Amino acid sequence: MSGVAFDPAWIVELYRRMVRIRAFEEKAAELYQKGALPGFLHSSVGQEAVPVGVCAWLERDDLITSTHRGHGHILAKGADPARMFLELYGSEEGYNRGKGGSMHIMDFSIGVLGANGIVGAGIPIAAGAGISLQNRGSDRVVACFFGDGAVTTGAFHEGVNMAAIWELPVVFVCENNQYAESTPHRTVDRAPDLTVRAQGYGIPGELVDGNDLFAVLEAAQRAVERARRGGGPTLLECRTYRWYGHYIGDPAVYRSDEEVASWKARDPLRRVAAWLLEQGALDEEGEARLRAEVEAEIEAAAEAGARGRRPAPESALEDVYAG
Amino acid sequence: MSGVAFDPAWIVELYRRMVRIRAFEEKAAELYQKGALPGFLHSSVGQEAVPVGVCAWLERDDLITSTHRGHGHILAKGADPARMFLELYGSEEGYNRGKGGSMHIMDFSIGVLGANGIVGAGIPIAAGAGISLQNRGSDRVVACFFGDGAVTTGAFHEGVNMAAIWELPVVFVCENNQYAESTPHRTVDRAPDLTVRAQGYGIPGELVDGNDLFAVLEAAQRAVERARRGGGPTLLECRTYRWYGHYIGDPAVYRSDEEVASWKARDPLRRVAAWLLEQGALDEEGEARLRAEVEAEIEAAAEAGARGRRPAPESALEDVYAG
Amino acid sequence: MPVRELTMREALREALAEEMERDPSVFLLGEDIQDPMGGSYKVTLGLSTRFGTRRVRNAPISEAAIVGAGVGAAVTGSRPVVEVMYVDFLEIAMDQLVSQAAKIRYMSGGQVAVPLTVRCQGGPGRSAGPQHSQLLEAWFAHVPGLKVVVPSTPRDGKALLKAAIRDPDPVVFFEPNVLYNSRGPVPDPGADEVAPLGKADVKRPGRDVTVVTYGAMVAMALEAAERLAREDGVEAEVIDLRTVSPWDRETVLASFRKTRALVVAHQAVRQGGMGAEIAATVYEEALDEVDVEIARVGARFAPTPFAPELERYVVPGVEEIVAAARATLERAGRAGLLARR
Amino acid sequence: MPVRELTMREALREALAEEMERDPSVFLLGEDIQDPMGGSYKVTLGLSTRFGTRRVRNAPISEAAIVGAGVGAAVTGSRPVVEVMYVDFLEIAMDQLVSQAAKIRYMSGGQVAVPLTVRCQGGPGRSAGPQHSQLLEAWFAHVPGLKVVVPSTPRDGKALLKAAIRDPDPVVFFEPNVLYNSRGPVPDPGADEVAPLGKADVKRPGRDVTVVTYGAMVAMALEAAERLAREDGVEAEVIDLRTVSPWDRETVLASFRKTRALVVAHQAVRQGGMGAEIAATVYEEALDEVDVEIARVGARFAPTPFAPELERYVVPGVEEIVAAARATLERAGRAGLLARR
Ligand SMILES: Cc1ncc(C[n+]2csc(CCOP(=O)(O)OP(=O)(O)O)c2C)c(N)n1
Ligand SMILES: Cc1ncc(C[n+]2csc(CCOP(=O)(O)OP(=O)(O)O)c2C)c(N)n1
Ligand SMILES: [Mg+2]
Ligand SMILES: [Mg+2]
Repeated sequence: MSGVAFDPAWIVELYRRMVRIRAFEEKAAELYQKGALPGFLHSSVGQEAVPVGVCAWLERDDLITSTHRGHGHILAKGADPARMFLELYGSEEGYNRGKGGSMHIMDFSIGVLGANGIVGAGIPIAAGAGISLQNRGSDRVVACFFGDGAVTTGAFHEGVNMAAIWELPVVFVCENNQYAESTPHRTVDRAPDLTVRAQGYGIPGELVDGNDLFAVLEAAQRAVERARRGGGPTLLECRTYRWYGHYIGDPAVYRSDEEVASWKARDPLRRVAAWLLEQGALDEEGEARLRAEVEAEIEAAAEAGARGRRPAPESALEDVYAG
Repeated sequence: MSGVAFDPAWIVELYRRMVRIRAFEEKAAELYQKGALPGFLHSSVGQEAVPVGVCAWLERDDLITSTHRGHGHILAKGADPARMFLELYGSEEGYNRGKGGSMHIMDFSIGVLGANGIVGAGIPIAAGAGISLQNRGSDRVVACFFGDGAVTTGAFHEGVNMAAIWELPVVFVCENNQYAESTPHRTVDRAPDLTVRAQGYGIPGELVDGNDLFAVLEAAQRAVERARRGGGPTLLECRTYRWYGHYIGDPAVYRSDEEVASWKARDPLRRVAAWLLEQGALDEEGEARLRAEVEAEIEAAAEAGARGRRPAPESALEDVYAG
Repeated sequence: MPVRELTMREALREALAEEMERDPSVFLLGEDIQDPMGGSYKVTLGLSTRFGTRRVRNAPISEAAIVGAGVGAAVTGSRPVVEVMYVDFLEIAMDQLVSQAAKIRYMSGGQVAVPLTVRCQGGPGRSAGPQHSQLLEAWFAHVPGLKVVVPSTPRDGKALLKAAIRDPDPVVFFEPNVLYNSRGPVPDPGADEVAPLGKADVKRPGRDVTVVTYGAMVAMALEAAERLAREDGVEAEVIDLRTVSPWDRETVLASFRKTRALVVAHQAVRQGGMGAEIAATVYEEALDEVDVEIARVGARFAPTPFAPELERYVVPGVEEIVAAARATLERAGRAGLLARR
Repeated sequence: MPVRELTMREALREALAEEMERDPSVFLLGEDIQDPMGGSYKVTLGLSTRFGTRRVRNAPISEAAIVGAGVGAAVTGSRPVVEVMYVDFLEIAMDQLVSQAAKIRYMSGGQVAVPLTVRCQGGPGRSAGPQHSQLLEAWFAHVPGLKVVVPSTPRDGKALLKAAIRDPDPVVFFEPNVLYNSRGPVPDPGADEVAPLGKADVKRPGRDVTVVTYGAMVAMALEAAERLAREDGVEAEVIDLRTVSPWDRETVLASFRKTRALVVAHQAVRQGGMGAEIAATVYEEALDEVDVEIARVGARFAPTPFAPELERYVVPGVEEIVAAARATLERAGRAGLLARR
């Protein structure tokens, strides 16, 4: 674990974001298991260091694309947990007016181009956003999140290649949590890691410990800065793990308890907390207070979600066309 | 130029196949320019060493998939030029009963699974044929031909990856003739060559001089044998050049006369002929006789094509379903 | 013949197992279909353990290559049954399905058959949101060379899936997700029941109005028929198309000639849906003989939204079938029938 | 206003150039569209030289990413005009078109617009074979969120393409290949003519029978109308839909109420084609008022074969429109009209 060069006060803020994601996901899972939320729910508990470490370098008007497992990315980019809960409940006041749900949360006002229910689909979309930025001479960048499962899609290949040949300002962030649903990544991909694939596209690649916020911060900083100054895309593979099954309710019979335990032992939150304690940036009481604050915030957000106005049925016919 | 280990008599036979492809393509171009053939025509003149060098190692019951520029592959696999011309004319007696045309010639009796009008589409099809072979424990193999343009398709990525992870008996043969229509390959692919991509799939790759029959033979032998003995797929990149434009009639304004001339100077036929003369396997008279024989054969095939029975219009409704 | 009660899921699983047992060239290919997962919806549970991981292959997320490999295997002596996890994801494999599978036999001049089955589940009703709720059978009915099958009961599910696997042509086999847990009688394995493709099934006879539908909407049509009988004394005939393309014109027209009122119902989007084709055909065939009253029931013109009340507003159900049947009879001047209400 | 004679190709090129001039956020993306090639069919010739290679980008053969990049650019302030070389190749990009472009605005609850234009050419008539001749507009009409435009004249081509580019929604713009060299009057550039999307155009007025069509078949319908006038004294009204989805019911119904006989014609496959939707709608709307006679003209149920005589057998043309119009009038008991033959 590195990180000595980082300002501890800033790391406290990043830690808060990680705690916020964890708390959001745990609350959502609780509500879902109680039957309060319709549809599906994919939890990112265990993967918090990746979105927080990458989005740490993004401004409000930088952009991200996300996935079916998108709550972490979207919160890390600065979304309002209450409007997210409202959407999970299907409320008219949710981010998507109840039309999208968990898998499609979007907030264009802060550059969240969308969670996406189609594996890999965000990758060409991120490339296209990169074209917009490049054509208007902007120094904004796009962070494109996707799972290990997306790596075998045609969309990955076409999208990354397109970004590579035109040196588009995109940071491709693979969250390799080892599984696509039940399928272990090593059974569907013989490359030792994505840096080999990056070579195939003629772009830089890095293999990163995705459970180590500092490792993610360092690699993401290089990649974001490269994209910002016109140096083109980077492919980051962040190795991590999802603590829950594929969806909330998935018994995850395809993996062993030991495997899960070994990854829980490497809890990305605990690592950062330990560093902050070590640095004296937080004491135990301060850490507990931070957690309590965030939990209260999420509790309030969830309650706001539950109280949201239900959509009028006829509103289902709105927003099909803009003109 | 290597090739010393090859039996000159066999090379004479392979040379004959190269000459046959050249003669077929020249005759077809002539007829097309006269307006005798409907549809489009893509010529493989200049690329003859690749299909002949690869198919040299295939038996009748080995399989190939081909492309829009497929005459060479199909002839190299042993197809009947007369039935090919019949198809180019759209005759009922053509390989496809006049329903396919140049871009879709198939001959399942000799393992030609089809030319294909969709760039990249043959690649997953070849993988699937490989599954058939693997599942029935056959030692047959599939040679999958595609152009440099196919490398940027999602189908390439998905198909090669699938063959790689299951070690399917497929030899992937990229005929890199430098252009996809007007697009220079180097402008859409930053990889120095396909061996880098092969690494990404965890399979062997070789860069081959596609205008040198012996280089193709050597690389293809390794790849075909590997596939036959269960060693899985190989990715060959054969660098070559098409002498004509993308289609017959394309003025090919996107490339220089010098470039074309430099590649014509490396005529794959002339190289083999020189070797055969050097080895004493053919003298100049014998070479001229061989050419004359093949040209007469192709002339006869073209005439047969022109005389073919026209299809009955109602036959257009046959062959939609098998049952 | 002896029957048991099975769920749709179990019935489909039996069909796969029996066909794999019968014919060693049958194999399965799809995402997450191996044990212990046994498929996202558990249809293939146990099959990789029983038949091995070469005949039940866990694919990478590569829908184009999954269907494409199915095509390549089908033209080389295998009978692949490939699984695409959601109807929506077929969009990724459309080239392989439409420009390859559907056309290879034709393009080859009849040299080869393409005995490929593409299994696929989906549809609305579970708040799965716009990208996981589409029903796209109308697209495939517009493609010569494909067959399209949608079962509505466990018994049909088994017998139709067996037929699809044995069929020499590419069949897109749509499994309505909401039916996986539905139960019904299924003949014993020994019966080897195979349903003919292209034949509709009259799921309820009736004399007053014909309801043509398929898939998840068959149960709704039967419920609607019960209500019409109870509340209006109207006897609806419910026809389950089972094969959506080529569809069984004879059965539909015969029923219509009897009832002279028709409701075509599906949960797919109304505009451009199968209802348009069926309605247009019946008008064309029957208009000169009888007064024609037809109502089309289909989803309103919007993607399928997430919130349950929105989804229910867009996607039709029992209510809409009942209302359409009544409107049809009223327009036919047979409101008298309804007077019994 | 002053007009010149231009080909369809030139008219489309002018539309692109004028919109790029007008709005710096418009850019082009597609295979082989840069100079010196200027597009497989030369529509974009000169544009990369004039506007630079960032605004006219030569894409790799990556249809999914071409459309996907268009989606990403469209939701971030650009107005991309992407080109997919053949209608058939849209199959590769269906996820991006149908599950992304068409649904993002909706899924977002109206946060964003998707001003994407997907240009695409194709269709039958050139012995291009089964994989390069399809017409798939009916698929897209079944997808809420998309608009579908097909021009039939140079003037419409220019004015509709400009409208498509300015439209805030994703538009699939189908250019019939056989029309690229067709000539017609086009107003001078200064006119900045923009045709409204969703409005049909009566290309020939007539009182006896209505022919609804679009694209390459408009010229055939006009020729058919001439023949009907000459040989039968029948005056056909020819309606060019121009926008296939959402289509202009008002214009079609108004014409039908006048003529009371309708032919819906397209070269796409008849089963599941737009003709089914239009015919079913007209029956539904007009059946109670007047006797309805409708004939659907569309391709027979087979892929489009290569040999010219086979292709001509499968794909309808002038003959089939004339025959359908006559049959309609005969069935309508207005054979008297035809007696003048
Ligand atoms: C194109 C496509 N195929 C299949 C699915 C079904 N599916 C949803 S998530 C998922 C696994 C994705 O794995 P990965 O990309 O590693 O992301 P993770 O779930 O691990 O975060 C699959 C197969 C889908 N949504 N889209
Ligand atoms: C998916 C797809 N996109 C585009 C085309 C149009 N097209 C036909 S051939 C071709 C170029 C192919 O280049 P390459 O693969 O290098 O083969 P070559 O023509 O050089 O033999 C293109 C773009 C197509 N047929 N299929
Ligand atoms: Mg994963
Ligand atoms: Mg090439």
